[in-house]
Amino acid sequence: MTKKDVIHIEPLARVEGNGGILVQIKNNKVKDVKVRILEGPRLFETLVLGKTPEENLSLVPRICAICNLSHKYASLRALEKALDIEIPEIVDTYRHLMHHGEMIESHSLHLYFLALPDFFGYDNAVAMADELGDIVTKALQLKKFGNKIMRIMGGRGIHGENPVLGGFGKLPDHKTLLSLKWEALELLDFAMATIDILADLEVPDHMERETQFLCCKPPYDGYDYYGDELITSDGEVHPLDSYKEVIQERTVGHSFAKRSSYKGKPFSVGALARVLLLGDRLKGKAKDAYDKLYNERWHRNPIYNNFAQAIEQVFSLEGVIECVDRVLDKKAPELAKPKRNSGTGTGGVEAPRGTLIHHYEIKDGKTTYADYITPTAMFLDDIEAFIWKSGESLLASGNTDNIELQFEIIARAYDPCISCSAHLVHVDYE
Amino acid sequence: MANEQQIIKPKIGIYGLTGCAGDQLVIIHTEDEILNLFNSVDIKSFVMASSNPEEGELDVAFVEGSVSTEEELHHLKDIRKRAKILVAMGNCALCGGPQAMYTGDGTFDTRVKQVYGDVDFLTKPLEGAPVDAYVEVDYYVPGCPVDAKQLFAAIARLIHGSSPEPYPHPVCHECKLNENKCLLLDKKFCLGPVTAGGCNSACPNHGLPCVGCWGPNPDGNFKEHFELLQSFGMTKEDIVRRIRNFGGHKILEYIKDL
Amino acid sequence: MTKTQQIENPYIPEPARIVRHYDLVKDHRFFQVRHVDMKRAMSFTYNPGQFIMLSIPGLGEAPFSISSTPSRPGILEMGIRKVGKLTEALFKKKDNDIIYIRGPYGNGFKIDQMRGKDIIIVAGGLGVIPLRSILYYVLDNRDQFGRLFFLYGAKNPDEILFKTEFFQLKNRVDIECLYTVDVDTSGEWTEAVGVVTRLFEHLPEIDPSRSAAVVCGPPVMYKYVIQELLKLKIPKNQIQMTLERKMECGVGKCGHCVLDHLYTCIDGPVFTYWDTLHFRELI
Amino acid sequence: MRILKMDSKYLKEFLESLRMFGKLYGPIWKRDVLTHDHVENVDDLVLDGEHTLIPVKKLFHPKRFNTMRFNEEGFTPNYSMFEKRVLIGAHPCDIHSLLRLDEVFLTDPADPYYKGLRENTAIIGFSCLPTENSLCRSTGTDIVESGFDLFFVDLEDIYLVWVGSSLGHDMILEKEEFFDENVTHADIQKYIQWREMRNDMFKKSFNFRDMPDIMELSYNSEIWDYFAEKCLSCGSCTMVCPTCNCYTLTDVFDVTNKTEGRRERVWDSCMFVDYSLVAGPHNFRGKRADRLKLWYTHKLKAFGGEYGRPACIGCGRCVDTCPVDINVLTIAEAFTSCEVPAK
Ligand SMILES: Cc1cc2nc3c(=O)[nH]c(=O)nc-3n(C[C@H](O)[C@H](O)[C@H](O)COP(=O)(O)OP(=O)(O)OC[C@H]3O[C@@H](n4cnc5c(N)ncnc54)[C@H](O)[C@@H]3O)c2cc1C
Ligand code: SF4
Ligand code: SF4
Ligand code: SF4
Repeated sequence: MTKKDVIHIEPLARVEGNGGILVQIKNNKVKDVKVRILEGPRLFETLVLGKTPEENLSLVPRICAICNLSHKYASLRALEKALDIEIPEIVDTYRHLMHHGEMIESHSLHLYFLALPDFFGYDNAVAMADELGDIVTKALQLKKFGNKIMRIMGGRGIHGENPVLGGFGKLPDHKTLLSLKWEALELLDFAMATIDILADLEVPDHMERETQFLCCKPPYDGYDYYGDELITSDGEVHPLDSYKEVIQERTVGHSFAKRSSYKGKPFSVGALARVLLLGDRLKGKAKDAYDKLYNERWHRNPIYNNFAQAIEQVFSLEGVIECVDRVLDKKAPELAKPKRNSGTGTGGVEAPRGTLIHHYEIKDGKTTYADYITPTAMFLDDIEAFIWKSGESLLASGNTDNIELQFEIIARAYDPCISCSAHLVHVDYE
Repeated sequence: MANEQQIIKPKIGIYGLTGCAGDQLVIIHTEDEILNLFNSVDIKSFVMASSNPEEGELDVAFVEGSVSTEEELHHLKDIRKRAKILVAMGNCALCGGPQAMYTGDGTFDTRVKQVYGDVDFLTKPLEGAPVDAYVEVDYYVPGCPVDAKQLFAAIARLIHGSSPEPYPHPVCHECKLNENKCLLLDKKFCLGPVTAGGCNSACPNHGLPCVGCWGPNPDGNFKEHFELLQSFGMTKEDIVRRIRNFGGHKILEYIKDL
Repeated sequence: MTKTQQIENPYIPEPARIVRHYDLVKDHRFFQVRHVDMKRAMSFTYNPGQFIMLSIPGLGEAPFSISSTPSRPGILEMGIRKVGKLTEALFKKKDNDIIYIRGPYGNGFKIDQMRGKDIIIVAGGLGVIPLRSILYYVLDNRDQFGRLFFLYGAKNPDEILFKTEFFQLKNRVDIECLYTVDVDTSGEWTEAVGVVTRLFEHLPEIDPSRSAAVVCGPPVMYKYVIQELLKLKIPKNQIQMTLERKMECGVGKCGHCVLDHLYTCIDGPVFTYWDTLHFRELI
Repeated sequence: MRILKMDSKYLKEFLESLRMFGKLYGPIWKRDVLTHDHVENVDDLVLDGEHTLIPVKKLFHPKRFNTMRFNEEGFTPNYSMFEKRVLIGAHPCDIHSLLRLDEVFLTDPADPYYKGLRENTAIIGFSCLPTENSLCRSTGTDIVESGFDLFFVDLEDIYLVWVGSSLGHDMILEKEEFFDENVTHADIQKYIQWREMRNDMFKKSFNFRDMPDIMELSYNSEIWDYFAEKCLSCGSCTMVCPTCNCYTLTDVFDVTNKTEGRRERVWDSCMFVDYSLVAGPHNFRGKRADRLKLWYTHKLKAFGGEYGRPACIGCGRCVDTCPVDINVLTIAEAFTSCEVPAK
């Protein structure tokens, strides 16, 4: 395969949702790259208008199944601010536990089942199971563990109603909590073994270019998945409330997802961004993992997002243990009550694939304005830029045999969540 | 075992239109069954889990998500043409999903315009509609997302060339089997009696009211249930608005005369 | 294991082989089956009017009337309409395939009461399947009964079940066969046209105290047929009918077939008209 | 029947000693709901007379279980649920309900699952005091004369203990030292007073005795339509009623190309639309009124062939449970007075 003018990868496989990549080439030069989001618009921000906060909370997880709890969490954080609900510390710990569950579930799904087959040359993880059965079986167990936490804390595997304003419907009993701790301890070995497997893998460099990163800045000096500030790789820290100035959005015709840039240029979010911006805050085994894997190419190469996910798996397994220790013999708290029924609030969490922001205006108990900014929308520009770069270097070196796969691997490394991005809209109010 | 090769595995396609991908994810997440599934059927297309789909004749196509663009409509029609049996799975495919909650209100075009301005899209956006608004559906597996046990029981029947079992009971059935005290007795807004069951009463199990995410229970006594909820101090509009959150196209027929 | 084997479990179906099958009419198929265990096949006895529970593993279980007569042992015959999951799966089976059965269940017709009497059999549509059992039973024990009248109505000539068989019966002198169709769609129908109650016009004079009637057909039919039988002054407890209800167990445990306080599966499916006067839900 | 006396202080130790006769079951709190379950600690037992939400039938007629597995070779029954059990804290109405279920499940041919669970379970009854909605005095099920191995009547400082079976006798023998054969006149007096006190505690009653006739006479009454319009068909009444026994069976294939799977049994309800649906489709009870009539016929008029007795044992659970107030009280009241309840 030498001269091809249009490279059309559709559907983009092993990602969540319906999308494709269109690359146009002229005279052996890349002319255009478009990540096409074909998933239809769902207009979620318009759907919640006039709804109560409780209804919002059951609707927003439906934006995306994989990170349904992150959506619920972001909304909870925004709504609890809007309604002035102060949650007790122990609820915060349970929320951490819940979020660790989602990270484990989502990262293990992406890393072992969606991305790893690329490194080993398979179509899917089940095909990979014949040769790498041990990894697949253990990976299934890890994913199952993440799901179990989501099921327990969320109320069911996907779209559970259990996390509510001010707390949870039901909290797990002592026995269940202990079992989570033991299982996390057991799986930690596998998560660390994964680090060693990755350390030996060769990562291609044809797409490497400088870019920018963004994530939530935790309110204390540890590593975490939320914050009321945004931190960027240029060293700036921005209040979360000003997210609209930080993340500039626009619509494009080739996708129902909106596009974002920071200071006029594409940027990346997700595990890679977090580890790059907050990695020096890691402790324990997660720090060992970081020390083993990190190198300075990470700043230029999105494939390392898979590696960053592997580090976060370790961090979250340790996080589960820590959370369980903190809540184990504590009494279940009362639901914290709203102190008002009108207000504005912005909630920021780190979904598995990156920064997720929910913003609400509530008037007399009903939603009058909502805005959701999802990670996939943020990094789409950067995916295009990396594919562009990759195309150029592959064409220049004549190394174009599996150029589609190379492009796909780049897109996949980001773990894009197309459902999330496609509902992402901006509502203009008069 | 000797005649293992003779087993003709059904050719299966698993497709996602617009939705949250939760139903496909239920398949991927069912760690205990997924290997069995890959062993007992010939998966021709499951883009979310595997590369290199082969889009040919299928014995069974599972379709998740609502039809929300012209392109998806073409895709769906193509799937229908190729598939002997088409199974709609999940609320978006059955009712239209949350994105169909304003069906019939005529607000879609304005909402799209409000949102995207005058952008010319690759494909025309359509207001989310259930799969059976456009093509014939052979079986329905309800849920938001589907219940793994129910889905795999249905898949197993289809593997054996027969039909899945319907579950025509309200959420309350499993709610009682799970020994929950009825939330209606505490005057809580539970949609259990008018909602299709099969979710193992996930919400009432946590002391939380059913939000109706599996869509309408066709045998539901909507009139009396609405009156009961009104007697708890809820307005009619409030009830209708809430039940429409997940009722999509299908709820309209049950509440039109109320 | 020995301990569990001692537990009597009436729900365990026994394997049986499909010996022969052919289509009666569209979507209605005739099946001959025999227990795989030959001893069991030969010792299996039942009364006309009883039914069996038929299982196909994975598809479930359902009741089907036995259409053969115990006077011809060793084989069970059924006439089955394709309506749903189980029956569809059954229609995919070939001769020699294994299905599972248990039974016989239900009370069956009260044959002792019928002996020595004239017998009027009234069948509508699918209802002829259980009545075929008593029909052949009477014919096989011809000396034990008086005159035999067989009244059978279907919607149209294409829906007459066992057509060849039943038309051959017309040649016999010891039975009076009266057949009718609601409408003659074929243009070649030589028998009566009209609903089954119209056939009563063709009955000769009978002595009601020495007559017994058995009825089976679609739910709507009973009311009208019974009116006719009552006109003939046949005693209410000499009118037997067999009913269909949903059943899951066949042995009075699952509750579905309950009628008032009776279970169709153990107290029925044969009830007398006198019974139905007590039990409001019966027809 | 032998009646013994036991000092209350021995209760805990005696109940502990029953573990040698099987795994202990009884009413305990779980997730804020009182339920019959395995008892790890006898202190958890709730023996004061409060009702469990789901009645004791669930221990003998499990809510959902696999009856058999099947494969190419046929069907193999599953009896893995059988274990030696001691059920502590059955109320008189619970015991009556089991006697009613026996009539259905143990009549030839016996249901092997129910039979196995029943035969392997010792019943240790406990007296109770009426709750808000107890109706067992109306149904004549407030006391019980058989159907238990031991029955404890709580007279505060002592228990009177009825020994109802040879197994019960064995249980006593194990801890003979706790029991006193010498029931005194004072004890009897105390018992009589307790009975009277208990009788006076019932707050509600209904005309149970006349209901069979009233039901028969009211078969075509338009009052049924009033209730039918209200009924949500949620099925809760049937799930919580201790004498409802209906179930459905479903075959579930394993996810494999082979013929393998299970036959699953789940409680069903005559309030559900598909209960009487047959092919056709013809529904013998498509109308809600017909479904309610069936249920109340069963509870207040007669059930189960020869037995012909009403099945209600007056536990009051339908009164506790129905969200729209359809229950034996409101039904009996409406049909006796020929008036529908005021809004
Ligand atoms: C005593 C007795 C004797 C019988 N004898 C015979 C006989 O000799 N021959 C014969 O053909 N049949 C007979 N039947 C009827 C036979 O049992 C049913 O046809 C059989 O159960 C159908 O099973 P199935 O699995 O194929 O159908 P199913 O898949 O179970 O489909 C039919 C069932 O599905 C449900 N159903 C049907 N339509 C709908 C709908 N529109 N919506 C929702 N649910 C629906 C109903 O519950 C119905 O029972 C008899 C029944 C009884 C009780
Ligand atoms: S809590 Fe809801 S689902 Fe449960 S029984 Fe009551 S109404 Fe039904
Ligand atoms: S009577 Fe009450 S509890 Fe029973 S089904 Fe009707 S509404 Fe539900
Ligand atoms: S009918 Fe009501 S009071 Fe009577 S046994 Fe059943 S639930 Fe208890």
